[in-house]
Amino acid sequence: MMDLTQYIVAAPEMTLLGLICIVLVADLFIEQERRIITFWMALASLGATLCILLATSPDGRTEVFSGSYVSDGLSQVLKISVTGFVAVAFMYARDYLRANDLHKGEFYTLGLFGLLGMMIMISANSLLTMYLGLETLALSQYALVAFDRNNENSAESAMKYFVLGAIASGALLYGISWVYGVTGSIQFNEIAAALIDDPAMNSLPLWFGIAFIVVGIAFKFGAVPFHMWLPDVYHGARSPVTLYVASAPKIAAFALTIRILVDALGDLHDVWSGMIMVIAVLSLLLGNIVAIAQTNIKRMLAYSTIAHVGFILLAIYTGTEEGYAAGMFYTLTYVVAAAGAFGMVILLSRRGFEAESLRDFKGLNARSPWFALMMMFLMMSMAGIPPFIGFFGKLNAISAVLGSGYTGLAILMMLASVPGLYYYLKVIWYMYFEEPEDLAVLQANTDTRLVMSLNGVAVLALGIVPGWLWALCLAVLGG
Amino acid sequence: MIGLQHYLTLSAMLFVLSIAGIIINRRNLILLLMCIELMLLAVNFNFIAFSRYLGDETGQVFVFFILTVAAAEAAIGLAILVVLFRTRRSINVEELNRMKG
Amino acid sequence: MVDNLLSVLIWLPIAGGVVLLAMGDGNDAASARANAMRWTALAVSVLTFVLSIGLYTGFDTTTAAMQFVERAPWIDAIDVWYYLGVDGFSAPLILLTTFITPLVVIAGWDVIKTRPAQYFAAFLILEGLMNGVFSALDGLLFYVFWEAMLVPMFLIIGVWGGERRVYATLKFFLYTFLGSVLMLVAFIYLYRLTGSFDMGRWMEVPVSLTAQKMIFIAFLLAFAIKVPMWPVHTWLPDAHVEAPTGGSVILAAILLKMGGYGFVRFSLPMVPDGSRYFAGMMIALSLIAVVYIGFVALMQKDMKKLIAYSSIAHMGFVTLGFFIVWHMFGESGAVLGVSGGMVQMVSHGLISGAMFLCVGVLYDRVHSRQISDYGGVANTMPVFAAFMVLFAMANAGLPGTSGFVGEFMVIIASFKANPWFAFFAAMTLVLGAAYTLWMIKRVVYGEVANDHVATLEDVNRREFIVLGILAFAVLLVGLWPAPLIDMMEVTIQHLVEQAGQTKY
Amino acid sequence: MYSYYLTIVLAPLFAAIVAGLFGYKIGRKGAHSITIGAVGLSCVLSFYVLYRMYWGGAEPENISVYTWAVSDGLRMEVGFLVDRLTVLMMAVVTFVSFMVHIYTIGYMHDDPGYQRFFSYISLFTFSMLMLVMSNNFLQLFFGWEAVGLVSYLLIGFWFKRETAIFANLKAFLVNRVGDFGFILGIAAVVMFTGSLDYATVFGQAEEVAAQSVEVFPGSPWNAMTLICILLFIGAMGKSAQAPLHVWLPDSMEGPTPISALIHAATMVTAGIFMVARMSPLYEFSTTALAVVIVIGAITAFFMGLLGIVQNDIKRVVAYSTLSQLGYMTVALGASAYGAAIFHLMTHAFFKALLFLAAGSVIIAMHHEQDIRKMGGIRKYMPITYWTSLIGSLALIGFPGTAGFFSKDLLIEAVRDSHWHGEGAVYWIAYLSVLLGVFVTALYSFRMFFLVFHGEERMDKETRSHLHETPWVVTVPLVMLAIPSLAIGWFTVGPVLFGGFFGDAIFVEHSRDVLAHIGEHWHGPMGLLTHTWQTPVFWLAMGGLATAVYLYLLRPDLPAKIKAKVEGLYNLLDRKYYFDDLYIKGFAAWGRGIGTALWKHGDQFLIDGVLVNGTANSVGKLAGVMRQLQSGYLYTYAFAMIIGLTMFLGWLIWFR
Repeated sequence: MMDLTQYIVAAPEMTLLGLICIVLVADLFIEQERRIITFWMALASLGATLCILLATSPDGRTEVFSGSYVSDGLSQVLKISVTGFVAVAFMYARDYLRANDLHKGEFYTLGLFGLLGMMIMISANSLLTMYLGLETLALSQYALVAFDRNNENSAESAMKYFVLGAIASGALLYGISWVYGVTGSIQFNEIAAALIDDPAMNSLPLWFGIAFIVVGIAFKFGAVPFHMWLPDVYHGARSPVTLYVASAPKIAAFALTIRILVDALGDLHDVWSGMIMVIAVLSLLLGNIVAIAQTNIKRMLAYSTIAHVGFILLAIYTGTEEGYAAGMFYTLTYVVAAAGAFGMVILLSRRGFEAESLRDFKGLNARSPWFALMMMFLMMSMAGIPPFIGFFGKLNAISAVLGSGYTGLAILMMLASVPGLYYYLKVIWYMYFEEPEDLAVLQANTDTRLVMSLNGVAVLALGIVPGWLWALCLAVLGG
Repeated sequence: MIGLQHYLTLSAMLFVLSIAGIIINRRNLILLLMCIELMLLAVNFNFIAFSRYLGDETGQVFVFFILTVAAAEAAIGLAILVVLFRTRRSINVEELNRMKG
Repeated sequence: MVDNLLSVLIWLPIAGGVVLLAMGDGNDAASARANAMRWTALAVSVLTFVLSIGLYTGFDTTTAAMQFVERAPWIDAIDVWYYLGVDGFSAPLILLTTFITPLVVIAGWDVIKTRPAQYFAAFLILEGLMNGVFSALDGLLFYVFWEAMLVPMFLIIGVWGGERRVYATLKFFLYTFLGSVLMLVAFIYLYRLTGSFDMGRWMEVPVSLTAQKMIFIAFLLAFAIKVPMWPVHTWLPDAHVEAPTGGSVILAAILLKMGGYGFVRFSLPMVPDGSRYFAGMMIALSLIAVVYIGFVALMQKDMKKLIAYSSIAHMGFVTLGFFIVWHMFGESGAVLGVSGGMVQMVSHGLISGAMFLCVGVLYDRVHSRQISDYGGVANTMPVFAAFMVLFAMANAGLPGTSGFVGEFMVIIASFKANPWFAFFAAMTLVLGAAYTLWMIKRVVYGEVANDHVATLEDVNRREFIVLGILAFAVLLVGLWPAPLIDMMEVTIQHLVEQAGQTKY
Repeated sequence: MYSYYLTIVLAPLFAAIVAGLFGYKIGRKGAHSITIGAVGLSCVLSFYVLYRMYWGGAEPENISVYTWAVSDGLRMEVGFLVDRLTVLMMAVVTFVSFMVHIYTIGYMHDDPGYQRFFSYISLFTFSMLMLVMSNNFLQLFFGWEAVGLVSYLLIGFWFKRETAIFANLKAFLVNRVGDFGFILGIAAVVMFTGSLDYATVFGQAEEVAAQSVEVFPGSPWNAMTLICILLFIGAMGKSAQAPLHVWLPDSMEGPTPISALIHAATMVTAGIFMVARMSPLYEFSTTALAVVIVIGAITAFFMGLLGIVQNDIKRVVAYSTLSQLGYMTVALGASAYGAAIFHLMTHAFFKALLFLAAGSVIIAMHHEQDIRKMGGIRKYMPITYWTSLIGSLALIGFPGTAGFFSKDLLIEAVRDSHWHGEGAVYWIAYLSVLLGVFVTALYSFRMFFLVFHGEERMDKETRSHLHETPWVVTVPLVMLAIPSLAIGWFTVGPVLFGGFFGDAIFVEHSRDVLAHIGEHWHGPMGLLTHTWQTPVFWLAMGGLATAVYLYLLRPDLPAKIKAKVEGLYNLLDRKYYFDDLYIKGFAAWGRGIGTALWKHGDQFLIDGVLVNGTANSVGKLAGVMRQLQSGYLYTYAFAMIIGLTMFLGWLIWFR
């Protein structure tokens, strides 16, 4: 049976793929000094994808391609977000890349391929689709991290990322093979159904597989102890790449978690939740504590990411719809702030100068009060100070955890954010309380500045009206 | 009679071997790439064994995809290796610690 | 009358602050632009104060119900409302806030040389947020204001503070944040219990005794750090010492009050049984604050530190007044204690603010806060000396000044609770006088100590206005506290009823 | 009458504000004119009120001025209770104050703080009037502390002098120790009666006396005893009773008019006034009265002894004041409130006189206060000499002077207060006041002779300028000398035995010693004629004779005696080591505790170990934990495998 309408469901991905090919080919014929055209084409591709995404908004849940592919509210929202964040990453990246002689078409095409992978992950309804999406994303990211071929750090971090990523995907695959072996299926809903039909399947071999799958998920998120790649990659990659890696893929990782752990293995919550809890708590503690000792802002933000992942995972740990929604809310809002923070690192850099030391933020208020203010918004949002959006992420996560009766965890989450606050405050301290060491004028273009400003204001504005986003998260995860 | 568990045991051994290789090897990066390939092969082994056992060809289809991806992965891995060697003049695992802490 | 008065009181200053920020930072304090900003800041803060008078004139002292209520949905999904209202607890504190802020603006007029626009903007935004804290009736809204307020204060201390400002301001932020995180957990717990962030519902909902104890501890940490109570007080002397004068004033006058306000708004009515369970401990801590801190204050070498410590001791009276309620439940005295605590809060706001301004006047001239760098200031600054002695006397709780009212009421009430409470509390009569007047002796009196003091100029008109207004307020409250007490009386009676009930 | 009362109180306040705030605008003349005018007005009106009350038969009035606050059913008001006790105090306070105001023009003539001084003393008059006219405890406490404040300001009036600012701090703090008890006493009153109003409280006195309170577990105290003792602690501070007397001698650092007004005539008698005012309470607690009488007796005798060894002219008078306050307190303890108040009044006149005379000498001596550097001043300053003589005679209770009547009857009342039993309390009290008479005569005339008689020990320069002081100084002396000499004659009968106080003072019938004495009262002349039969007279004469012998006839003897009894002399010279105990003891301990708590408690334990310690250990932990991130791929992979193993282990063992 060959129903053509099912292609409509995958139309955004297919369009994107087609456009990527066009960009890829076109880029070959664009001279270096007019490389900006590639940028605009990439942006246009994103725009087109977004349009089609909006045009093909699903009503409820649709499964296509023999159930390998799914489109629902969740996929719609997440896809729009990842598309948006990739666009933001591109916009931040452009001037930086041009200034550093790195402005090549590959950045955009790899980025777009990564996006394609993420979209596939988000819509995956079978382990195979999920794996393919994951690898599309991962391979693009490996290449992106190694993008600056002359940079030792980039190469080193790419290598680390690659090897560890490969181990993680190997572990994931190994787990998948066990799940397949036990349940006889690789489709999420079929797995879930099989588990209901035959409770005997719920036994050690399956759990064995789940443990390996959780390793894959934890790696993607960067949860302790599968986080080791994260600081080095954030540090070693060029800032636009870090921005890319730090933003949209987190959303894809969230989709990965929800699709596998909830859609397929939702009934086995008590099997995987323990593992999630352990890594979440470890992430929370280690991330927040080690971040304090960092002097490199990218590394610091990497550890802070680990800590935030702890929050997301704890929300998922609850196993309630509210918890999943809280995780989604947290992921989305965290990514907004993270994108902004790395955007600020990019903004402060200029030709031959990477503003990646915390010291480079000294006296920013004297150099540019507006951007100092924006950075403060972003830091406060990450620290979870109201009225910035990060606070509501924390609120919902803790509320979900508390709602499931884990009072101790809720307290731990809050207490862990106290040392967390310290390093965010350190940034503000450097910006506001210290005299500038570097008096160079910020070189960013107007549109980059605009994006930065929008990003900064967004964490405040979202914080003032967070209700709709929360309602949306609840709606798409409420089934 | 060789049954499912033998295949699974073999695949598990391969898997463990590959991981051990990654951890123990402190010299050459190429070896790491090979270990990764080995790991994927262990997975493939598992899939095929299960596929045969379940009488379901999905597993074998999966294996084809894994092989393809593995090829791409190897390509990228080697490319990164080349970049690394270009900048570092070394592919020694022990020297790969510029970034830490 | 202005409709939505509370909203105006919150958002007008914040809008003013945003406008100031948008006007940009001339960075040159002498420029006409900086001058325009100062006048804008003053205009906004004075306008806010003038509008806030409506809160007094329109206040109905015969009801404990919330007044000036505004209610609009904010976050439907978790039933959070933009819900404002005041009662006898919050209205005086809002008035205090709007009263102090213009003074702070005037006090910083030409003293602040770097980034005046940001300075004034920070204070205006802070004012709005503080008004928000006092008027919020929705738990989450309260928390938002409560935490958000830390940010401008953090910057005020950090940017315009003294030498160890970074240490002090980080300590301040982290410490208070540490306190409030558990409060958030408690809030969420109550939210899960009631399905709402409505503080009124929280007061009614039955909570098990164990949960009440835990919630009390969570609240305690938040409020005790803010008050601050012994032994979580050490952030305060540091913050005060390093903060610029205006920051110290706001910190002492209003921020500390939030802790006390939290006790009467949250702890007592929401977890009465938990509060009752821990009342003995709270009283002990309060008395330790009075006595221990009194001794510590005695030995301070830094004027601001001395006043900071005296603040802690004075706030001990506030918590003492609140937590003796259960010793007298059903008899008279309980209301008196709470009432005394509340008056003490307002009065301490005026007096400590004034004391910090006095130190600020000296600091602006000599750039030292050390007591040993002064001596015989009265010789060169007679008018200033008169003010300083007046405020010192108020600080020592002299009748006729506002400092006496609350102490008197609390001592009387606590004697009824247990004579020994009053015994230790009344030691402040001696200790308070000792540390305050010993400082006065060393700073104000005596021969001219050095060349700095010899060349001091007396207060200028700007300083005179600020100190004069505060002196007037201190004497007014001291000589006729009835309007203030009447405003709170019914609300306090209601609170005492709430605190006396059992709700598990 | 309401407006009269308000005027009496507010006129000095208004003058004080004007002179204080606008002193530089209105100038010296303006300042003293307005304050003297205001206090004069108060004085005239006070006498009018006194006249109406006593001769006009006006009823006592209890008026509320305004409600200070109401909370929890406790009305806190500001109001006046004007009865016969009050009017007497009002008259004394305003009269002495008025005299001192006039005197100040001369005394402070050259002082740059002229206007400030007038402002302060007017403010003092206001405060003192608030105190005595109060109809409730709150206002009483207000006045109580307000006079303390003005006293503080005035002792430290010459704020450049280290001794002065030390003395004023000391005075304030010691008073605060008293107030500590006082406010607890008020709190106790509220606890048992639920009111601050005198009338209500007194009305419930009987019920309160029936209650008890466990201050220490297991030992119930009578409520009234507790209240009275706590209130009396306040009185001990303000009226400088041992052991809270130490501030009064030091307060002599203030200008002399202040010593006269505040530290002799009025403020220090507030405690006496207060206890008399609270007589309806004290009468219900014999225990408290016993405490009162013992404290008073100790003060009366032992402080008098100190007067003998002092060389500062003002300090001698100050110790004499302490001693006389002790007398009054003893009278209170003997339930002879009338006698105490009567002595208070006569003492106000003659002690103010003595201080002002001393001040007059000091002016003439160019602010030299050491009596060893004086002598033979009589011929230079006749008016001062004669008025001083009158004052001294009144002080020792020379028959016929005001002091004679008050002191003689006071001692008689103590003698008759047999209800204290024949035990230790009675004998301590009675012997102290008796021996005190001798001591009083001795130190008074020791000073008198050293100053006005004998050889001239001052330097030439001073001697050449010695002359009588101007009229603004001498007129008040004369004005005060008249009542010191004469007021006893026509007031003793009515005040003590004529039921002058009416209902203002309550004495339980069986203890009413004055009534008992009054049964044998035959007018002042009768008392005078019988005086030869009393030990009081002979003791006073003995003291006077001793002084004549030692300081006029054999001026070489004192030094020899001093050498003989050096230990005793040192004890007296060091004032029984009270100052050492307080300064090297309590104050130093207080500072030590403060330092210890601050350095060890706050800085080390709380801040160092707990707060910064936690923060630092988190920081250190961060430094250690970051080492986990070694940078080596195999470590990273190993961590992942550990994680995986952890999962598997968890699954196998915990599932």
